[in-house]
Amino acid sequence: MKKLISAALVVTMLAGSLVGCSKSAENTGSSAASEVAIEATSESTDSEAATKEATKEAVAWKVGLIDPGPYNATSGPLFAQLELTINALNGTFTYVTMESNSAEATINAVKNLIAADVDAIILSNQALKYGCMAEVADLCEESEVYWSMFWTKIVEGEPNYEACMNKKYFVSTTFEDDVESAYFCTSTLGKLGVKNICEIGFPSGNTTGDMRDAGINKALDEFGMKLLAAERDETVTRSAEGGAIAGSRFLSSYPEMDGIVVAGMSQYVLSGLVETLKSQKKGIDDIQVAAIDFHEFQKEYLEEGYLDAIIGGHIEGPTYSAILIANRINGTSLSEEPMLIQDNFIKLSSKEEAERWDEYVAEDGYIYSPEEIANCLVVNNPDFNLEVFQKMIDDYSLEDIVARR
Amino acid sequence: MKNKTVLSASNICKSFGPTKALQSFNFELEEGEVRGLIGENGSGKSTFSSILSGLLESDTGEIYLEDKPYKVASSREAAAKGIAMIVQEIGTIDQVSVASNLFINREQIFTKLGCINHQKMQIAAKEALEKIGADYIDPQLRTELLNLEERKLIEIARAMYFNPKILIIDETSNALSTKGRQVLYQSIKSVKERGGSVLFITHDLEELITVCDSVTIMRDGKYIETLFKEDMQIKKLRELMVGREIADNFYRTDFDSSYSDEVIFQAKHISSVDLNDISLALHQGEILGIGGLAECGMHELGRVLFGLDKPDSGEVIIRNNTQINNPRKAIANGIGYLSKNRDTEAIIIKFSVKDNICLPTLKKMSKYTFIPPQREKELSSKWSEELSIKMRSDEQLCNQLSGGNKQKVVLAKWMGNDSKILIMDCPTRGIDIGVKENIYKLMMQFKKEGRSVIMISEELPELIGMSDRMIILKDGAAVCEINRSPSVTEHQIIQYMI
Amino acid sequence: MSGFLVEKQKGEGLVSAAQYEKSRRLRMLFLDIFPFIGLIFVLIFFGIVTKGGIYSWYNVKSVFSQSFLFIIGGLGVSFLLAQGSFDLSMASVIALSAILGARIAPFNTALGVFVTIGVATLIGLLNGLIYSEFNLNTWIHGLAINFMFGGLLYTAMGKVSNVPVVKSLTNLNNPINEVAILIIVSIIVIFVFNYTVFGKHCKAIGGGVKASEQSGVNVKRVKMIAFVISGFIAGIVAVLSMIRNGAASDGTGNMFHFNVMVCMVLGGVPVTGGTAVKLRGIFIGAITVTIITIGMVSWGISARAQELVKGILFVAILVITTKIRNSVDHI
Amino acid sequence: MPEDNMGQECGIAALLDIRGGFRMRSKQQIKAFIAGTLYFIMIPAATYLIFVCLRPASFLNYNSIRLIFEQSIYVCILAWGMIFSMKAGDNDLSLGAERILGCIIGILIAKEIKSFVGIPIGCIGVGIIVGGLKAFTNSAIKMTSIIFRIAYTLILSSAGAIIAGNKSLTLSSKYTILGKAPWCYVFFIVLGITLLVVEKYSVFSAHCKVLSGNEKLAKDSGISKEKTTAIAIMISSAYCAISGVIACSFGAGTASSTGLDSFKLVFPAMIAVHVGFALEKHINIVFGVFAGVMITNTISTGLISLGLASELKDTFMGFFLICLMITSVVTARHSEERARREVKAAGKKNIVNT
Repeated sequence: MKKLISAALVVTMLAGSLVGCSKSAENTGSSAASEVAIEATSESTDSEAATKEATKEAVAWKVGLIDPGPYNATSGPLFAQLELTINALNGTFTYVTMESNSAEATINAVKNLIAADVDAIILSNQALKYGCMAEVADLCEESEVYWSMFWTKIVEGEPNYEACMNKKYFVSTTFEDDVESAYFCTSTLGKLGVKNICEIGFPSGNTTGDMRDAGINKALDEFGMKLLAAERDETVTRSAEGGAIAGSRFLSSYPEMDGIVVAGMSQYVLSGLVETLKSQKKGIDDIQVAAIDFHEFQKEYLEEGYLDAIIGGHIEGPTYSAILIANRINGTSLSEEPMLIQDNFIKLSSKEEAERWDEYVAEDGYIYSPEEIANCLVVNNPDFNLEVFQKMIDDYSLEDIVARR
Repeated sequence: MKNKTVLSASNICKSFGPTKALQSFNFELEEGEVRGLIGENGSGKSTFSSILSGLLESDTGEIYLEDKPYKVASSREAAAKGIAMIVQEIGTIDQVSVASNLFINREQIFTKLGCINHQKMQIAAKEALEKIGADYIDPQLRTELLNLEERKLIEIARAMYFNPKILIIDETSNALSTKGRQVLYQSIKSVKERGGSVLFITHDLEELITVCDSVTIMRDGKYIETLFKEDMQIKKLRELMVGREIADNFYRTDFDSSYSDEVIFQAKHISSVDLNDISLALHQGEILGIGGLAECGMHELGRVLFGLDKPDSGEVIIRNNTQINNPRKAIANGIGYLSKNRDTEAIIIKFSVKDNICLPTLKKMSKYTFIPPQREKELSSKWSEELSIKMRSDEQLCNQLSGGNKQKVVLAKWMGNDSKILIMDCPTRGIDIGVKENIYKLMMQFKKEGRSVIMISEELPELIGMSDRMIILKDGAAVCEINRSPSVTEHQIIQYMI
Repeated sequence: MSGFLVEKQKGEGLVSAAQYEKSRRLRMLFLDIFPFIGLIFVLIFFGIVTKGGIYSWYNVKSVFSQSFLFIIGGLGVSFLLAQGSFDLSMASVIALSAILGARIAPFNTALGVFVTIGVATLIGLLNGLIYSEFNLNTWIHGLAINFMFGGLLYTAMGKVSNVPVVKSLTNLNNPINEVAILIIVSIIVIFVFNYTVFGKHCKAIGGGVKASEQSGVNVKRVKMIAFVISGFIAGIVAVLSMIRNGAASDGTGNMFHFNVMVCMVLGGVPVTGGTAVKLRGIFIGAITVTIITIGMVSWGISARAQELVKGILFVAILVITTKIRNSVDHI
Repeated sequence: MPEDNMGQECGIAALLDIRGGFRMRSKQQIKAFIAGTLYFIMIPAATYLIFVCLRPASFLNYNSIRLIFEQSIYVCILAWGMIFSMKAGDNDLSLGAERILGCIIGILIAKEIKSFVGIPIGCIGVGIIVGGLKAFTNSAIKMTSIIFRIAYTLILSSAGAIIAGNKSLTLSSKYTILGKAPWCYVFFIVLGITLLVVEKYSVFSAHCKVLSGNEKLAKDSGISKEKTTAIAIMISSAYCAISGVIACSFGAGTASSTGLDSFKLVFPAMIAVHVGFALEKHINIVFGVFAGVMITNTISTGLISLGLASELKDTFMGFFLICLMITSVVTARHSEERARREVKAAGKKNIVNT
């Protein structure tokens, strides 16, 4: 009997959720339609109304994106902001899924987007990760599609740099100072007197990962700490369950461990990790944790003391790229050269800061309002230029966000 | 005085394809009677018993159990109605305990709140085993720890536990040693004493006479005769068993069993699980018949001769002193083999006639590994015409052909490979009269062309009718060799077989 | 169209022999042509919904370039398909061999290529041994092997997330070469599959192991060679994907075995093997799948629904064809 | 349904019987029993010992054992569920995707109704529905080819991705009680005993054994394959659901999987079941499976602590599975041959005797 009831319940739930997401799929024209996204677009629609008469001549354009998968505290706000931005810039967007995590799949995704005749493509760091940047560059070049990347650093002298920088249709890539970010986390631990740390991080060799390791090592030397072990298996570090397993493996094989650095992918692993700490009655004062990339429950964790510092909020990059692309398409490009933009992290080390982040970003779902974005089109706002843009990038910080509201 | 009838079956018919296993078979069994059931291979004994125990379903006819119409779908139902059967092959499972083996699909008896009470079950098992006097077997043991005989005893116990009205024993005894047999006879007695009846199927006539009150003889799936205690003599039984009439005789008529003395194929001292120390020599242009009871090892011999099974000792040698130890070698040396399981082993049922015919010859017809399609076409059309195979086109799949045509395809495939020696295992099993005739004709033609045939057959008339020389096997050993002559009769041969 | 066939099956009991034969023929016919129908249907359907958007030279190219590898992979396993089995270990075989190859290529390109193909072939050989000696459940055994070598990938890569491929290889990356290779491989495979002893023996094994053994097929060897071939071609696929992606990583060939399987099913290749295995199925299947993907993207369907649609198509076709096949065979 | 909860008091009965039955057993069996227990204890212990020797500092403490055990729980439950269906010859690889789908829906429900109850509702609900679906299609299509399982996997995982949409699949600690210390143990013990009872005392499992032992015999004695396999599938789904509950509570969330990734979840369980089969002679499969899970988990933990790439555990598992399967095949062949010879031997014996 009980089963019957629960079964019935599930059926309804199932139907409900299906209907739910299909609906949202309709009204954003994409599957990537979280509650946040819905808000964002509803916002954006009236903002468009507001900006429309101002932007008579703003060209309509279409952006291709790769489906980020289920919501998480890092990609969720990022795509929410991005969708809003694109709408505000009088653009539309379409998503594809990658069949698998491979270069092949990335290239196919790009091809399919081009086939869906988009004017621009904004990629995350897939191209970098799977080492197919040159191919993507060629693809976009030959089919005359503008493209940008975020979370992707390309360094002069690398083959990737040559592959992209001399291309006409490569607009920009945005990246963060990852040495700094990792250094921030590790040194925080060091300041708290941690001696033996374990790391959850990217597989070695990944450019971002390497930079973060550099940052960690820097702090290690500085504070005389020791790195006991690192879990880099992506099948583990990409799920909450994995976080829990990694955590308990650390605990079981390194009783002396008193600090954990999550050098990325906190959005997946952190909750699992914290759960394990909780169930082991550890973590509040005997084990310190610092993490890169924001997490849904960072506020609670900071409050309860399981988490001591978290750095992330680097969700503005693609927005900048979108602005650059939009201006190019409108024939008022800010710079003919491809731009390498280093954007800012946001550091949270107290509950209060976390609350402000949640209040201003996670809940409202944007860091730049549609009006602000619309004003970044030269056609709308003739005195918008590279300097203004650069300033906008440099100013990005929690205070800045708060101040602009 | 006449006891009342327990079981009566009237004109039961059952046919598998063209072969009629039972034709309007009538049978009556009296209370407290131990009835033997004998007959040659394929005379329908097992078919009938399987129908009684619900493993098969009869095409027509009624069965009455104590004047109530009797129809069952599974051995479980049969048992519920009071008919239990002990079969030839092993009916136990290794991984579970003796007790659970005793009560397969009867666990419900011991369930309380849906849980089996193993104590109860084991006690019951103990009873069951004591009943047949095999209480030295511990019902808690895993069955794989027991030897074959003990497993058989478990089956007997299983059959006996529910005090069956009728107990059917199908050639069980030859898996039992004396001790086991005692148990078996004991349980037969106890059934009898309880007023139940027993149907006892065996080839061992002495045993039959000692055990049974009466015996029914079957032939070609027909009821022949029922003899009672006093006039049950081995000789008489044998006479009644044989002498099956043939619709119209289309065997070879000549009796010149002439063949060249050149030995082209021979087996030397072959011993294996089923064979012990068999030697035979096949001459050019000879039809060598091999006969015996179904399980006498002749089929296994056929497989060994073709190199499918490896003998434990001894060797098979073809003319030019090459040893045959795998089918490929055999084929390369011009040997062809018609398996008795045609559909699964002799032809590929989902292949077209053409593909089947060409399969063994592919290597020969390929030039530089390339197989010209027209060559395949030629070959298949040549031989399908030669043997007048009935088909729409040679692209037709074999699973749509009749048994006879399938057999023709098999023959075509070996002739296409122009085999010098054919090993035919039950060449006419499940084949309608017409095709049978052509097959016999073909065999003769084969002989005339100076090729040789080894014909393994369960049907005596066929053996007598076709072969130049017969070797009769019993329990895996060659018991006699008979040359072709008009005087040879089934009676002679059956002596050796049983 | 499938609907009406299912109807036909329901009616089986009543129809007379003649009708029956007719309906049987009809089903056989259907089994032969439904992949084409499917392809045409897909073409037309997406043509309509995208208002002719998918009919472009660019799409022709991208259909080719996306189905290219699957076709070659499919041809590689075709001999196993004929035997009614499949090679589920391809994905990590490709990845491993590609990585090793890419690491060696800088010293000597030829050697790199050789190693890539060599490693794959060796693993194929190992598969073959297991398959022919113990014939385990091919699927599980394939998966197990897949795991075995998948686990080695990170170790094989050392300290990088992807191994860049030397210029001398990536320079070969142009459609002409790919077309050339496709044609060569296809011709060879088609020839071997249809016109040689080996090919026929593979089908024979698919039809029945015992029967083929008694007809002089060296079952063990044929099974073995089939796996070696699939390994060899997996190696070729690895080289090709190195050439076109400019890098080898643990992601190389990820899900490859699965995509090939989808192509095979949508191309109407029977799971059971035998003569019913037609190579054209692999081509058509691969193309159909690609067109569906592209079509759905340019139609702007919710991205994740695409997977679901594929899955449902997969099951539906699988069930229908299997059922029809059984109904045809059991006569 | 065999796994009904009135198994409870039968469960106690079972334990009693194990002791009670033990007294009256023959020497042979006491030996067997001891051997079994040793197997059960020794095999995981041996594996553990290896790592103790390698890194005594980290492994020689009660805590690490407990942690390994807690990781093992949900894998073990999954494996337990698979026992019967694998006996009936159906390697259900789609269970991983099924579990993920269950977790996704469970988490969404939990967030909907703001209570951890949502998780079991979701998981079990999905388990029942999907299980029923599988059972139905199984009896409809009459072929349990793995390719169908693969198809299921694809559909289930993509359905999961769609339903998840862009919602977050992370659970806040409020909802993760069921993964925590008391509860997961309760689940473990209850399910363990239930399974023990089902395995030992249910008619269904008896039939299952007959089916796996000798299909013809099963058919002749009127055991319906469809029914049995259907029940087996339902059981595997139910257990899969529970393991889902624990897994997503344990990890405070789940991630939707693409394509065939979810096989990774089923694989350790499958290996465990194979271990169980291998040990079946000596010890009840329920314990055997648990031993298997412990082995795999000890090793993957050990690899980390040795500073080896933890992906190597896949290599190990794959290798392990193949070895297990090969050995089982070989032993099967041997016993077959032995049986054949026995038959004839018996036959020959009686010639001598008569």
